[in-house]
Parts: sequence; structure tokens; C-alpha cells
Amino acid sequence: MNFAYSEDQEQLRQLARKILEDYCSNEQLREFDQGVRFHEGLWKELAAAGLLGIEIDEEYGGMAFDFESLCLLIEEVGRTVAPLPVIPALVLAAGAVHAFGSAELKAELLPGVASGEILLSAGLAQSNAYSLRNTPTLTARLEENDWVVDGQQSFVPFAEQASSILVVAQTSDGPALLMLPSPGSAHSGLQAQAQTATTGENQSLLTCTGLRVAKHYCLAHGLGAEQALQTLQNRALAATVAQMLGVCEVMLRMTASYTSEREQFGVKIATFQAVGQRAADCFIDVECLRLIAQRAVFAVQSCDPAEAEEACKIAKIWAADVGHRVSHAAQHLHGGMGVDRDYPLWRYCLWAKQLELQYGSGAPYTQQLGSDIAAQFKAQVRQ
Amino acid sequence: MNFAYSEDQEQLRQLARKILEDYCSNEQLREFDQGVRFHEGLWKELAAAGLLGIEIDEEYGGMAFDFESLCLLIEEVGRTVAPLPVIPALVLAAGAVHAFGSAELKAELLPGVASGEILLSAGLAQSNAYSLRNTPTLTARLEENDWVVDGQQSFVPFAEQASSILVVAQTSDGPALLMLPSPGSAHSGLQAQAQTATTGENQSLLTCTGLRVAKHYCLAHGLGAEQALQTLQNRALAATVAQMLGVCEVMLRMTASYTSEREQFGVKIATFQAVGQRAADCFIDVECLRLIAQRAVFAVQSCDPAEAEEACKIAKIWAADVGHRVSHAAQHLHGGMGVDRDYPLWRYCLWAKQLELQYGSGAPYTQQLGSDIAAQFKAQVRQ
Amino acid sequence: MDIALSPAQQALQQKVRDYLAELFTPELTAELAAAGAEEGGGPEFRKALRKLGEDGFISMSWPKELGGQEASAVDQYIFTEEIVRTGFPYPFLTTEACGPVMAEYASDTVREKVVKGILAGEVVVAIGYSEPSAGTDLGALKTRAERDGDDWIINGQKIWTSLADYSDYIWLAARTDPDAPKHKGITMFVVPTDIDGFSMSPIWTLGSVRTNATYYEDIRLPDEWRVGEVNKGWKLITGQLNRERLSLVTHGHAEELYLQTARWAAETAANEGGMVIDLPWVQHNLAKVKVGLDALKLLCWKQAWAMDMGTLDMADASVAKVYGTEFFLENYRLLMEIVGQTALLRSGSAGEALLGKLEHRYRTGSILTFGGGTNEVQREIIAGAGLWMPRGRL
Amino acid sequence: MDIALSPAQQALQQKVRDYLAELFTPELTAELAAAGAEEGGGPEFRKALRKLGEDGFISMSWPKELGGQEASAVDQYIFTEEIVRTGFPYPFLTTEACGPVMAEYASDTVREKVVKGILAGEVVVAIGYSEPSAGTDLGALKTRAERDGDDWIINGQKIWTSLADYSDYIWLAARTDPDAPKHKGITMFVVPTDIDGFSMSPIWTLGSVRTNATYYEDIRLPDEWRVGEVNKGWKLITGQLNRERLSLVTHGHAEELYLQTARWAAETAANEGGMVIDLPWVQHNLAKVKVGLDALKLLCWKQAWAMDMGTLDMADASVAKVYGTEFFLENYRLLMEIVGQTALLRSGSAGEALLGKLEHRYRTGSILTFGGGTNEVQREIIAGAGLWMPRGRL
Repeated sequence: MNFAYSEDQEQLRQLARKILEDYCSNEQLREFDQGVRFHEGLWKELAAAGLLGIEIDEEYGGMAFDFESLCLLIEEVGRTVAPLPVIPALVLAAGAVHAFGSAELKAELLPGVASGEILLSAGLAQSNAYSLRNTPTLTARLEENDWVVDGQQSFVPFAEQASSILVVAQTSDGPALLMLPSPGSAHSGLQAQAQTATTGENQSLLTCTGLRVAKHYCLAHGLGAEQALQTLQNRALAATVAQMLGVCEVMLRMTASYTSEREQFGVKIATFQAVGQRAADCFIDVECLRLIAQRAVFAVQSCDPAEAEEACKIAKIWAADVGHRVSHAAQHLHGGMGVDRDYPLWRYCLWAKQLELQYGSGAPYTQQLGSDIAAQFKAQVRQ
Repeated sequence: MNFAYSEDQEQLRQLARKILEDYCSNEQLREFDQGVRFHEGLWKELAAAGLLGIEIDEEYGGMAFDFESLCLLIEEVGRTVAPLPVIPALVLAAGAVHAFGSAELKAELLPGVASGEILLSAGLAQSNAYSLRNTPTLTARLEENDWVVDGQQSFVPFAEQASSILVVAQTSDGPALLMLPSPGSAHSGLQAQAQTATTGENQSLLTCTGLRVAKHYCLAHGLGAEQALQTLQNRALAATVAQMLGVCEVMLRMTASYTSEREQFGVKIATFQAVGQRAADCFIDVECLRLIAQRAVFAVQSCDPAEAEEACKIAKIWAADVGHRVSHAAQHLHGGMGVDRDYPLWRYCLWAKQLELQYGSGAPYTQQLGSDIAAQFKAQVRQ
Repeated sequence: MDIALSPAQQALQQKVRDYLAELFTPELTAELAAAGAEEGGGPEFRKALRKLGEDGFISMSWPKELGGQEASAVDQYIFTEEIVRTGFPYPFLTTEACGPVMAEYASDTVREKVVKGILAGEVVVAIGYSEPSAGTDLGALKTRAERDGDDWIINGQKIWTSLADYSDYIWLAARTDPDAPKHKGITMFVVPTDIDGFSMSPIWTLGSVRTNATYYEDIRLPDEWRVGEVNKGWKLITGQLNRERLSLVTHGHAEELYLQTARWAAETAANEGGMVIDLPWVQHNLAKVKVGLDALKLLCWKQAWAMDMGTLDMADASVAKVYGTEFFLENYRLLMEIVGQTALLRSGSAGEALLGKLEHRYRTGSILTFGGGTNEVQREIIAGAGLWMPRGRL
Repeated sequence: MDIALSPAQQALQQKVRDYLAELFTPELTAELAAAGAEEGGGPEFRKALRKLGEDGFISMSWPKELGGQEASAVDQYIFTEEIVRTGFPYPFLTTEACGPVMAEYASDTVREKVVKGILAGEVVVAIGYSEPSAGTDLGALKTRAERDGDDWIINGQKIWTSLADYSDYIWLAARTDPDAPKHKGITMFVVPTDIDGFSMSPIWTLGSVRTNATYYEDIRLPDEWRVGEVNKGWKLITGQLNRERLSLVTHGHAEELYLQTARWAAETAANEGGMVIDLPWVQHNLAKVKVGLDALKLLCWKQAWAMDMGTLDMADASVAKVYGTEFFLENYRLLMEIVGQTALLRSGSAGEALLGKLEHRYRTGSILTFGGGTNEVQREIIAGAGLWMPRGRL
């Protein structure tokens, strides 16, 4: 049993925090409140520090650290609400290429990811995205040496900026994980329509019409793709929860500071017991979320995917609840300041909502968990 | 729109309250904390005041008031945690005989109910009693002019004291509502085993083995019995919620008084904001419960059973939540006193739990309500 | 008991519903959908408001002696609830809070210019109470009004002056006796927004809704724009909640979102097979919303009915406020879960559902728990007035 | 990070589990199932406690210099969690709270008679802190101890002196300087329950568990039964939470109820068809319990680990206390709903399920939110120590 990060990991976290904080003051973030919510300069800066290659093998220019370390970066992104697509780019797309891609494809994409020259994206969420493991809405069929892709894929962050996009498509024998070209590359058969998420993040709706994708851009197919999707869902959930943890930590600290300064009726409002008690409830929530998040990340890293799945679902359920509660407590205890866009809290509140619903919210995972539990106990009883 | 009771109803409530309070001081109730939790003297006193016949026609010695008025009595029973089986005796058994019995059966039983000479009981809850409308666990078949009854029926309050017991049995064509004889009458084929509910209420487990019941003790059969069960479930739920309202009102008032007297750290503990805020939450809960309960009672009285069913389920869901929350808040804010059996709160807490689970708790009704809602909207969309 | 709308009340509801359906011309709908115009102020909004004035809806709840029709509180609630359901940014604070108070206490000038205008749907008034350090603690306000002959010289700053950007007047609370105890030196004024010395800057909020900081610099205001007695403004601020209460929390908009979401779920195929509404967890969420919504409806009805009976308890309004505003947040959450990640897409996105309404509502809804009297204070009122518990600090 | 039990820790867990399975003879099981003996005190309980002493489990967590083995906090938690799971009424307050303090501060007499007895599993001590008007506000206690030569004369009354009915000693806080500020005039004593002037009356609780009012009437106690310095008792009361924290809230018993209920649901046919565990709402409730339980387990593990690392934060114990005690109540509720009305039947009823354990647990569980430091105070500690927020009144 060990709840501590290694010294290397702590240093990596400090490095990430320093760079992110340097670029994400309230003033600096204001520039990204309109238009494309992607901070290219900061992305390059993280690349320069090696932080985009945390999980990538050294032969592709990475640091060859682990998923746990990558999640530290993501938690810090949560803490600074940095306008960066860390999860689709690093956790999903790069992670999938790294784990499931051919040597050729890895060599093609990963060095660019680590150096910040290639931005990847991913769109795996199906229809209303109650989970990442539903039937894909894209279809693909093999024609000569190409996959021909049709259908729509929603929620693709920064599709126009990305060089390559991870998606899943239904084929005649199971799902296939494919890397699509960028719609910005004027590829025939691929179109992106504008969508804006609650945080302002651009999340295109892609339409593929007979889009041809060369065979080596397929990462996995059939059973292999199903297993890969299990792994990717686990990674997506654990990373989302880590980001939520960062978001909630800061909302809570901001609230504690604000109420310790703000006066009404001649006293600091933090000294009203109702204020202190509610802040304490948030503290408890955040402590629970921290442990549950760490456990999920640990499970993704150290257990087999089926075992990790339960921990990841439980973590997502917690994250959804805590994000909701802490965000509304923070807004409430700030009073008007909590909704004023001049004060930094509001971006955190939007992120809390986005992360709550992203890749599936508490309610559907609670049902899935319940039915998994039922299956376990029924199996036990049958024995 | 009218949220007021009539003058007659208010008088009836005052009468009920006075009698019940006279018999239900903390000291007096102590006698019923062990043994049979039924206060026969008080029952007779209510009968003498006409209160057992509130809903019964004048020709059978009743007052010919309505269900709403009966629920006022029940709310007062809740307020005093009087050891009386008002719901099984009056709402279910007498109500069923009154509504569905033959003239002969009514004449046989109802005058005695009104005068307090005949105690009726009812056991309609099946297996774990997630609702009152599941498949009966008793079976019955017609043999000559008798119904022959087999099987087990749980949760029958004061079966040994009752002259006649309302149950439901499965027959070859649907359910049948039957009045069984008392197990105390040494009837062959009927046995009662002891069970004690959390409140200390005696709720026997009946076992019928070829028990013969004369045909005219059947109140309804087949489709008619199904409709009757819908009505009875509505009545049971609305009355249970009314009783819960009484229980919660008193727990809340007791808590407000106690915290306004009790001192710690040199001040009345009610002046701690955390205490006041939690009491206020309970107040809101109780106000919601009151309105939701009144609406359910009104619906049972004035709408058709199918329409009333939704209001009753919603009321039971509220009652379960409010009972749980107010009971634990009351115990918590009382500190040690809340669990001391010398102080009167504890009986209320036990009743809150019993009423929460009785005839189905919040979770199963939430699921039922959800599936009813889904059916409604699907029907709408199909149109 | 009769816990239902009477036939006459149902008829009124239908009448209002039909009326509002007609009021919503395509032009008005388009205007209100445009960014920045959701809260009103555009020409179509002005036109609709004038029509509501002409057709007697604004004066509906007002006392007869002030030119109103003295409709019952239940009838007024029926109107309120329906107009809230449509999403029309009806200026309740103008019509229900300031208007009647001005009509009762103001000079002839104010009555002629402002009150008549309100009744005609020509005038909108913004509330100037809050200041940077006087939020919940309104008694701490610092904006000064000093007598100078027949005029008042006003200096100060207000915050959260919503609607000021298109309002005709500010209903302003200013300190006129700096030496009196907190609540005893405040006087009410009506300040035309085109007066010299008045200015404002926008404050953009989480919900993309604009509110304002308003500035008062050496404004010279004739005494006839004062309302009520000098130093007796506190009574006007606190005493006039009256009908306003009925518009603070209504079940109309929440029910509308529930109905639309449930319908969407019944029409939308689930990736898992069947329709979205067939998923057990979706049914669970819908049931939770329905259970909460029914209590809100009953609280609102009861409150209106009790006003008509003259039996409204002091705790009642606080109960509805706390319950309603906290339920709204839960409501948005449960409904957004049903729509899934799609619910995050802002209005205008290619794949949005329900016009992005849930997304917009959740962002604007959070202000209600602290706006209009923070819920902690409401709970203190409940503990005191409802449970006779002694109050602590505050 | 390594968020799991190590192989050695798993082995210890298995060892304790096997040991306890053996400890639970049919006689002990029967004794603990009998009314009035659930909380210990019977001969089989005494026998088992002595065995635990002999086999070194009681001294497990004690410092080496006091005769203990100084097991790691994680190991100690593994033991605690397992013994709580079995339902054995292990006297944690004796073994973890009073024992080590006495061993450190007491006279030779007390060490010889009491401490050795505790380690041997021969002695049980009850806590005499609370008084009728000194609950959360312990500093207000009035029980007096006055010096008389080499003795102390003790007079007063304590309440909630649980286990006093079979305890050998009372660990008593008494006021020795009535003129000193609240917390500065308190001294600790060990009072043998067979001493002249000691008496008690039972208090029966909601949970059918007996606790006691204890009375101290002109008790003459030699000074060697005093522990620690005169008037410095407060430090002993508050400072010695140490290992006791690990037994206040554990996930063991809650998990046990979850496992048993889920198994019951998988084995029991539902009236609706299928098994109870097939009902979507039952799965929902089980999932809610599981989600809450996992957080509790991690909080407990982390706390134990942090104690071993010396990084335990002051807020941590309060977090576990508040979360755990409030989760327990939710846990009982969710599980009782699954078992339905049957869950209301008391142990001994014909149709009971799970031996009426849920029914019993829900009745005894409510004391935890205010016992051991009321949760409001814990939240104040969290806001102060965890969030550095200034404290209000109190």
C-alpha cells in the first residue's frame, strides 16, 4: 500500500504546474473565451518540456513515464482550465496509436505528438455518449486496401486543427479503430460542422461520405478493437476524473479564500457556520474524489482492463457527483462573484459540467455498475 | 382550488387529537413497549366517540364522513404514535368490506367495527412487499361453496386479536379478496407465527393449510379484485403517508423545542447556524410532504383509481425520503437524548422507518413511476 | 380540500396559453433567440410588452385603486406560470415589485411618467439595490443622496443592476442619513437612465447574460423623483415582496423542460436499442424530476391560495424559494444526464438537442440560490418564523 | 502509488480472518445473539477477550515501551476491520484509547492492576466523560474531585457511560479546580466499579442497547488512581485519539452487510419474476452502496497509511468520521429497501431475513453522527484545518 507519488512524478507535476500557471492567468485565458479554444503556444511549450511525450517511448521522442504520470499533467490542466485537448490528443489518440498501432504508424505519428508538431484528436463517443462502448455510428467496409467510412461522428475536439483523428467504426465483423485524416486537409469525403461545447471547446460533428482511409491507419479490428475500446474507455474515464479532481480542488480553494476575505454583516462570511459546514462538505467530497481517482488511475495502470473497468466507472460516478456539488457550492458561496466572468471561477464551473457528462455521466454508469454487480453475485450463487 | 379542511373536519381532528393525546403520554405508551402493541382501551374510546366509523355509512352505525376525514384521524395517530392498527383495520379491511362487500357481510362486520367490538386486520403485502399489487402468495380454489386457501401471508398486524382478516389469494382466474377467520378462533387450517416489526408492532406470519372460507367472505374476484386492489393500494399508500406526516411533524417540533432549550458552550444550541439550517431543511421537507400527502388523499377521494395511483406513488416516495431525513436529523440534533428510551422521540423514529418501508418504499415506486412515465410519453409520441 | 384548478381557473390558463401562443410571432421568437436579446429590450420585445399592457395583463394583479384589476393571487400565478413557460423575459420586478410601490407612494410626476408607462408596457425599471460590499447585507449600502435645495445630489455605485442596459429608470436605494443605524437612513428614488451623471458598464455572467455595474456621479435629481418618506426606504424595500413572490419561483419553466426532455427521450433511438426513454436509468431520472416538480407545483399553488385567503405565513415564501431554487439545479442535472453529452452543445451547434435550452438554463440557474435573498438567510427565516427557534448571530 | 494490500498485508488479513473464525465458537455466537449480551460482558465474551490478549492482538498496536508490538497502523486497521466484520464487541475504547494513555501516565498501581489486565484481556474500562449538560461541550463538566489528604473525594454524575454495567473500571474526567477556565481544571482518574459510593442506572436506547448513568457519591479514591498531572486532564482526553481513530469508522461491517444483502438478493426469487437482484432498482441501490463503500475503504486505508508515514493531517480523521457515519445511515437505508418490508422484522421473527441484522444496525447506527464528537464540530475542524477558513463562534 502506497498513496505517494514518486519523486520523479512530483517533479513532473511541479514542472507541469509551473508552465501551465505561467500561461493560464485569468487575463491570459480571456483570449480563448471566444473563437478556437486551443492554446497552441502553450501546447508547444509543454512539448518543449517533454510533457506531451510523458507516456511515449523514448524511441519516439517521449519520456517513457506511465499513465499515472500523464494523469498528473491532466490534473494540472484541470487546475488551470488550460485550453488544451489533453484527453483526446494524448490519452485517447496518442495512447491508442502507442498501444495498438503498427511500428510504421507509430513512427509516422508519435514523434510529432511528442514534439508538438502533430496534434491528434479523437471522437469515440456515440450518439448521446452514455458510455464509450456503444455501437459506433460510423460504418466502415474494406475495399481493396482501403477502409471506406460512412456516417457521422460527434464530439471531435479541434477536428480542423488535428492532423489525424481516432474514431471507431462498425464493420461487418465488429468495430474497427481508425485514424482519419484531418477535415482541414480538404480530404474528399470528410466534412466538419461547427459545434461548441458548454466550455467553449470546439467539438466538431464529422460527416464521412465514402471516405477512404488506407489500411495501415486501422489500429485494431474485431475482437482486438473491442478489447482496445475497453482499455480506451478506462483511460478516458480515469483521465476525465483526474481532470475533474484538478477543477474541483481549485474551485474549493477559491471558495475558501473568497469567503475568508469577503465581509457581510461586519464579519468574514467564512465565520458563518453554514458557510464553513458547506465548505467542509466540499472538502470531504474532494478528498473522496482524490482517492477514488487515484485508485482508478492505479487500476488502469496495474490491473487487467476488465478489473480496472469497475474502478473507472465508480470513479466517474463520483466525479459526476462531486463536480456538480462543488461547482454549485462554489458559485453559491461566492454569491454574484461566482457568476461574474471577470472573476476566474466561471470557467471551472463550465468544465465541471463538461467533465461530468463527458464520456458518460453518473446515471448510466450507476446502472451499468448495478448490472455488473448483479452478474457477479448471480455467478457466485450459481457456484 | 382549496387547501382548507371543512369546519366539520377540523372539529373531528380536534376530537381525535384530544382523545389520542389523553391516552398517549410518554408514560402511558411505555406499557405498550413490550408485549402486544395494541391499546384496546383507547380503541374503545375512539369507537365511543364515533371515530372508528368515520368512513362507515350511517346505517351501519358510522358517521358517513369521507376518506379525507379518516386520514385526519390517521395523521393524529401518527402524531401520537398511538398503538393502534388504524390502517389495516380501518383503511384496508373495513374500507374493503364497505366498498366491495355484500350487504350481508357489511351488516355482519361494519356495525361491530364502528362500535369497536370487532377488530379487523389485513395482510396484503406479498413477499418483500415492494408494492401491494404483486402476485399473491396465498392460493385459493373454489370447492363446493367454500374457498380453500393455502400458502403463507406475512405482515398481518394483530392477527390473533382480529376477528377477521382481509387477504388476497391467487385463483385460477385472477386474484380474490377474502376475509379469513381469526387464527385465535382455533380454526382448523390457520396458524399464526410470531413476528415483531421494528416498532414492536405484532405482525404475524399466517399459514393456511386447506383453510375453508365460506363464499360470502369473498369481496371480489378476478378483474373486480384487480380493480379493488388498485383502490386498496391507493388507500394504503395515501393513509401511510398521512401517518408519516403526523410522525414527522412531531419529530420536527420536538427537535425545534429541544434545541431551543438545550445549552452547550453557554448558548441555546438552536442558535448555532448549522442547527437552524438543518431544522429549516426538515421544515421544508415536512411542508412538501404535507402538500403531497393532501394531494394524494384528495386524489384517492376524487379521482378515478388509475389517476390517483400516480399521486399516491409520488406521495409514498416523498414520505420515504422525508421520514428518513427528518428522523435522522431529529436524532442527530437531539444528541444522546434522541436515542434515550426515556425521552419520547425514539418511538417516532421507529415509526418513521416502519412507514418508510410499509407497502413499498421509495426505490421500487420510483422505478414504477419511471416506467409509467415512459409509457405515457411513448403513447403520446405514437399519436 | 380541492387540490386542482377549478374550471374557471383552467379556462383562464387556456386563455393565457392561447394568447401567448399568438403573442409569439416568428419575429419575436427570432429576436429572443439572438445572442444578447434573450433578456429582452429589442423592438419585438417592446412591442409584445406594450400589447400585454394594452390587453390588461400588466395591471392584472394591481390593486383597483392603483388602476389594477385585483385578480386573485391564484389567477395571477396562472398568468405568471404560463408566461415563464414561454421563456418571454417578462419584467416581473418592474410590474410586480416596483410598479405598485411607486403607484402607492410616489409623486404625481412619477405616477404620470413611470407608473402609467409601466401599466402601458412602455416602461421598464431596473433595481438598484446591491453594491460591491452590500449584497445579502443590503443595510451596508453606501450610495449617497444629499439634499441640495429642492434637489438631491446622488453619488455612488451599484452592481448587478440587471436590465439597466435597456431600462428607462433605476429604482434606487440611497443613503440619506449616514449617521443613522444601518437600515434607518435609506431613501428610495427613481432615476431616469438618460439623466446627466448616470453611466454603466456591462458585467458578463456565466450564463452569457449581461448585467451591469451602474455609476451615479453628481446626479442632480429633483425631489419629486423621491418615493416615500426620507429615511424610510427600508420599509419599501422589504415590505413589498407581496405579489413578487409569485414570480420568484414557478414550476412552469421546469415543467416545460421536463416535458420536452421526456418527449425527446420517447422520440430518440438509444444506441443501446429501443428508445432513450426505455433505459431504466432514464426512467429513474424522469421519475425523480416528476416527484420534485409536483411538490414545487403544490408549494406554488398553496402560496397563491394562501395569499388570497390572507393566511400566508412568513416562512412560506422562504420555503418555496429554497426548495424551488435548489430543485431547479437538480432538475437541470437530471435532465441533462438524459440528453447526455449532447446536452453540453450550445445553441447553434450542428448536433444540439432541444435548442440547447438545458445548457443555457443550467448556466443561468445558479444565481437563484443566492439572488433574491441568499438561501442561508431564507433558512434562518424558516427556523425563526416557522419553528420559533431563537436566532443566532446575524 | 500502489492502492492495494501488499502480499504480506493480504496474508495478515487472511490470518486474522482464520483466527477469528476459530474464535467464534458456537457458544460465543449464541451468547452474542442473546438479547442484552450483544455488547459483550458475558462469560464467552470474556473468554474470547482473554484469548485475544494471550495471542497478542490487544497489544498489537501499543508502543514497544508499553509492552506492545508497535504494529503498523495499516496492520492494525486490517485487524480492526476484520474484528468489526464479525460483530464481536471488541472494547476498542479500552484497548486503543484509555489503555495506552494509562500505560504512559499512570501510577504503578494502575499499571499493575489495570494496564496489565487490559493487555491480558481481563479488564474492560468504561469512559466517564459526558454529563447531562456536558456533551459536545465537554469542558462544561461538573463532576468534582476534591483533595482530602492522600485521597480524592469524588461526587457527581456521568451519562452515556456505555459498558459500565460490566466494566471493571471507569476512566473518569473530574473537575479539580472549579475556578480555573473550563478546560484547565480537569483531572483524570481510574475508578474501580466495585468501590463504595459508585452506582449506576441503565439507560435503554433506541437500538435496544444498554448504556448507563453512573453516580459518584463521596467516593474516596487514593491519589495513586489519578492519571497524569492534576488539572492537566484535558490533554489526556483530546490528545490521545491516536490509534483510536482507526476504530471509529471502518468499512468492514458496512461491507459485510452489503455482501450479505447482495447475496440474499441473488438467491431470493422476486415476486415480479426472476431474482430480487434482477430488479433494476435493486441494482441501482447496490451500485450506490458499492460506490459509497469504496470511498470509505480508501479513506480508511489512506488514514492508516498516513499514520505510518507520519503525514496524517488534522482534517483527515474528521473527514473519515463525517463521511463514514453519514454513509452508514444511507447504506442501511439502501440495503433495507432491497430486503423490503421484511427488513423491518426483528431478529427472532418467523420470516426475518439476514437475522434481522439490518434492522438492528439501523437502530444502533444513528448515534455515530453525534457520538465521538458531533459532525458539526468535525466539519468546523475540517474548514479550519483543511481549508484554513477562520472559525466563527464556538
